[in-house]
Amino acid sequence: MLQLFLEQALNGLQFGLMLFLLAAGLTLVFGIMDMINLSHGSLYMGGAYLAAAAVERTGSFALGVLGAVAGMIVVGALLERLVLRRFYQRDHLAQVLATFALILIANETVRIVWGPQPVMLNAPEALSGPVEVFGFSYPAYRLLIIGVGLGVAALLYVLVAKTRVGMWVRAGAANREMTEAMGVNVPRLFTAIFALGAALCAVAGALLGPLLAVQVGMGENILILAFVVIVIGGIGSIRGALVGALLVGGVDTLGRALLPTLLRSLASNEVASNLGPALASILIYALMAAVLFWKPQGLFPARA
Amino acid sequence: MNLLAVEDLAVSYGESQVLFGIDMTIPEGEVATLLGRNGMGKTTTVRAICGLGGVGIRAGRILLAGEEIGGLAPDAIARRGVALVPEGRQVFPNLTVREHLVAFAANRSDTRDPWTPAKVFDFFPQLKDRAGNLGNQLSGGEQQMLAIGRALTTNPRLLILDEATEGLAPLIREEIWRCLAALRDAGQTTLVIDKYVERLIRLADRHTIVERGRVVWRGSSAELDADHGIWHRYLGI
Amino acid sequence: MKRIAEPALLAAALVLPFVLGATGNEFYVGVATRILIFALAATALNFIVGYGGMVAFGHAAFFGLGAYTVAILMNHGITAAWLTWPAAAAVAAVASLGVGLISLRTRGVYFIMITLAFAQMLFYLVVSLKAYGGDDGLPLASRSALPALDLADDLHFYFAVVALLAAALALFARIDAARFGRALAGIRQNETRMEALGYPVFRLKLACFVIGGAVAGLAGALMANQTGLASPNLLYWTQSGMLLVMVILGGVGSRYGGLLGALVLLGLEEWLAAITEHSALWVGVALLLVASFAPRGIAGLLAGRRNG
Amino acid sequence: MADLLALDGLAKHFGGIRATDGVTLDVRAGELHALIGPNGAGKTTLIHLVSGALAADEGSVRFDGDDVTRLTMHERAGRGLVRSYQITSIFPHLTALENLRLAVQSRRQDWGSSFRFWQPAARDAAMTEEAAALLAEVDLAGRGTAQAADLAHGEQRCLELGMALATKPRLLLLDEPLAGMGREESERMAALIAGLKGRVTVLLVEHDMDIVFRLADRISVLVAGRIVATGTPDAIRDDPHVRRAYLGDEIVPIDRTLPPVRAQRPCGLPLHGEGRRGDGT
Repeated sequence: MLQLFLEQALNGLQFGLMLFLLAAGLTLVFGIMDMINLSHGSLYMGGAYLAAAAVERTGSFALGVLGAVAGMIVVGALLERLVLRRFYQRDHLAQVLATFALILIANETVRIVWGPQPVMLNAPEALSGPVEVFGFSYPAYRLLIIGVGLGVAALLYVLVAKTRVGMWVRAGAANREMTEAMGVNVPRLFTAIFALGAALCAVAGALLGPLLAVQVGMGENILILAFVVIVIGGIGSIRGALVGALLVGGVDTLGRALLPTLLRSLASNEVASNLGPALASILIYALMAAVLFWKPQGLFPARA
Repeated sequence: MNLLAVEDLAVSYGESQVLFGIDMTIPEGEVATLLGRNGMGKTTTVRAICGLGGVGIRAGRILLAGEEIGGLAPDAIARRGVALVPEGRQVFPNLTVREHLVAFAANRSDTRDPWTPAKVFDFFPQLKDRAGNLGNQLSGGEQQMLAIGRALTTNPRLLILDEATEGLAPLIREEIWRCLAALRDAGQTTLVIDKYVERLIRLADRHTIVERGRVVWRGSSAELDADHGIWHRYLGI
Repeated sequence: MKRIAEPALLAAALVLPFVLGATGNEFYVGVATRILIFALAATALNFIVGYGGMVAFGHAAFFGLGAYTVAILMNHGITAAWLTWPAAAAVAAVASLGVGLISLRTRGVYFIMITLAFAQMLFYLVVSLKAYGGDDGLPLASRSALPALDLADDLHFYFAVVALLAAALALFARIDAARFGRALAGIRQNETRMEALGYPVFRLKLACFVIGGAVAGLAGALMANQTGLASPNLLYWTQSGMLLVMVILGGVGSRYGGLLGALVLLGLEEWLAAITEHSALWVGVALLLVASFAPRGIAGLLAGRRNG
Repeated sequence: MADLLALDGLAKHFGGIRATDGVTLDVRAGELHALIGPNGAGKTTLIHLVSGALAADEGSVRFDGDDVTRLTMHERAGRGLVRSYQITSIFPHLTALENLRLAVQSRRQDWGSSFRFWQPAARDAAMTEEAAALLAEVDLAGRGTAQAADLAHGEQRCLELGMALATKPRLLLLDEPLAGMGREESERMAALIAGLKGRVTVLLVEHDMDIVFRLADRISVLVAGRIVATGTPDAIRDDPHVRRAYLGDEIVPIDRTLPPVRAQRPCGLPLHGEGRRGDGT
């Protein structure tokens, strides 16, 4: 039981960290530019497809990930400059319509380029086996994801908390006009943030590709989780995104693993196996509703 | 040499025109004021100079050291050496005091003895004690000191204060006046908006009174001090 | 202009199936029915978004609940439309009352997200109902039964849908002009002022939310009848997104916004699917263009042309 | 006269700032009571606390003998404690007449609730008549069909006052009704307010000292979140303590030739477009 718990806790950490990579970019774009970007999940899908293509071309997983990151930085910057920038000053409804349109365009573009079938993206050979941790064996590839996730989270923390650019980003989230009046080129900062967000999406897409299917529509499922994360954490707050992501990743993974077992001890086998997964899925939304009920601005509101 | 020259500036806010031909100059090293009742166009003039949003320049020019800055983006104007201490102070609630002073530090006037965060802390010792506090944890007076300090770290050629002492307790106000006098003595070119005319007369060299978007009077401190009819007519005092 | 337009529109809707029949396109009666059902759901959402000023992102939940109510009742042998359709609206109304009571404490983006959260919860709840089909959804044995009309006949069913849509449009127009609608208009423009005037803003908004939810439930009941299936996908968030997109596309707060949006979006999909394999791409491009250049949607474009 | 409104030790903090610092104040039934004080003294915060837009940290608000401290804004409004707004707060996309009709409609005790879904509101003849009468009363007769957004600033202020009156308030909180008005408009508005005297109790916040001293029955002076004096206009004018405190700037000699309080008026009148977000908070 303890081993199951530990293993699932690691899985939850791994999933939470990947959610954080998605949520970090989303929360910055949302918090600073006041922009609802439904097409953020498409960047994640794009990253996974680019990684698959690059791995196939180069034969190296690491090169594939780097290629995906480079590609999505370009895509993200172009998208911001050419399309999304027009919608910063518009209301949320126009943003919903425009970015929903981008989802349709992105999905269809991927379908045209790579076809409707899922593509293969395999974990690197060297990491395909399990390793011993805490006295039980755990897939090495998942450990890699945890490592990369922690590393990127740490880098982001340093970037946002310790550098001048990070201070500009936080200042811009709180008061855009005053930040501009202090001499910061906010439009350029926005493009950079958006490109950074796209890069993080690419990392998440490339790393999760071997675990989940690389297919059209993969972005929509995870996008909503990323939104849940940033709303729980407080829109615009990186720290909130990290806490929210770990909460959602942990609650979702542990809920899926443990709830059916727990229910089995309370009710019949059949009820437990029917209700368990649904309850686990509901858990994170209930968590979000509860957070919003007691803290309508999320756990770490960026704007005071 | 005029550091700032505003020439026949006409400005609209959305649909409605608010300024109708403002003329004003500030020579290098002097302190100037903008006076007038609330709503007469002072803040709009400041926003136009700083290039802030919502203000549309219909006619006229704004020159900084002879270079046209009217219509530039606010960050471009700021990088040319204009720093604003805005009405309401607008410190960043989520940045610490130290971060306020580090984030935007630059030497935009190429001075040999530039303002640094350390120098600002010497200037406002009160801020030093609160270096690790967030902007929204400060009192009103501390916020105003921070807003001034934040502007100083950019080593601006022109410092603009909108409602420099509004909403502050009398003792704190005095401290702000002392600090502005010290900056003047150090040669900082400054534009101040405030309602305490007596204090401004002692601080500044020249004054411009606006009413309904037009300049109705301009002159020296001595001239303003001598004619209280002007106060009554345009400032309601 | 308007006085002629509305009866003309209704007449066109009534004549349409005969034209389709005469030209050998009976298949499109089903397509038209589906579009009008979505138009009803989008009109209900428009009442909340456009009249009440609340951007709700979980409307598909009430739509889907309506469908499931009809399917589940039929599963237990209750087929009478005059029972099950109002029941669908009632179930959706109760659900939206619960969701609204909690969600209306939040504002703006947080309201968008919390309504989405509740919709997702209902989605997973429905998926977990293994007795009622779980992932696969619950098929209907037949269409609901009405004494006068034979709903199993596509033509009759089409007329029933047209009648209900017309009734809903008339109802919303009536509400808009009544005291309740005027109060909503005030809330939409200046909520704080309405509070200061002493209006029970929370309860007014809640009532608006519940009315919109109930009508969506009715639309769901029709949808289950149209497709013969209550599917969990009806409740999924992308479906909520589609409804919202229809409203924005058609014109937020415009009387025919929901109808126009459903007509154009689904019509475009249908038309493009016939001529290109990659219709979604062009639908996306079209939506992006509307978002960029028509801030008040198609209704805004039409009104603009008339005024200009 | 009985106190219609009684504030006792009312306090509100924002972070470290005590915007309202223990205000105790009585407004008698029927009087026009003015609240003055320098910018940032906490006048707007106090209005928010009385109207219920903000919750007080300490102290109580009693209205007509009942403790209303915990009531929401619309509950207080329902009892007749109604405010108008400093920054014009109307319904921009409704006509002037519709604005007033909506305000009239808010009186549940006279018309029943707004939960009526069928009968067109425009056919409620009595309601429309009353709205039209109000329109005339606030000098807007003939402007009824204009969109509120298209009215001139002074007209919008009149409409604002009309909407407050439409609720038949027992106590009307007027927050800077003359803000941003020219001389003539100010006089027109002052005449409207003077016309209210005796019909409705008014708590008036206003910067224009001329008009305050002309209109008010009593004046309270708020400085740094505290009431430093309450009295008749004459008493306030001659109170040296008030003069010193209100000026706040002890160093400035008060030797102007004009009457003292006016003489030191911190120049008033905010105008729309100048982006003020209320004073001091």
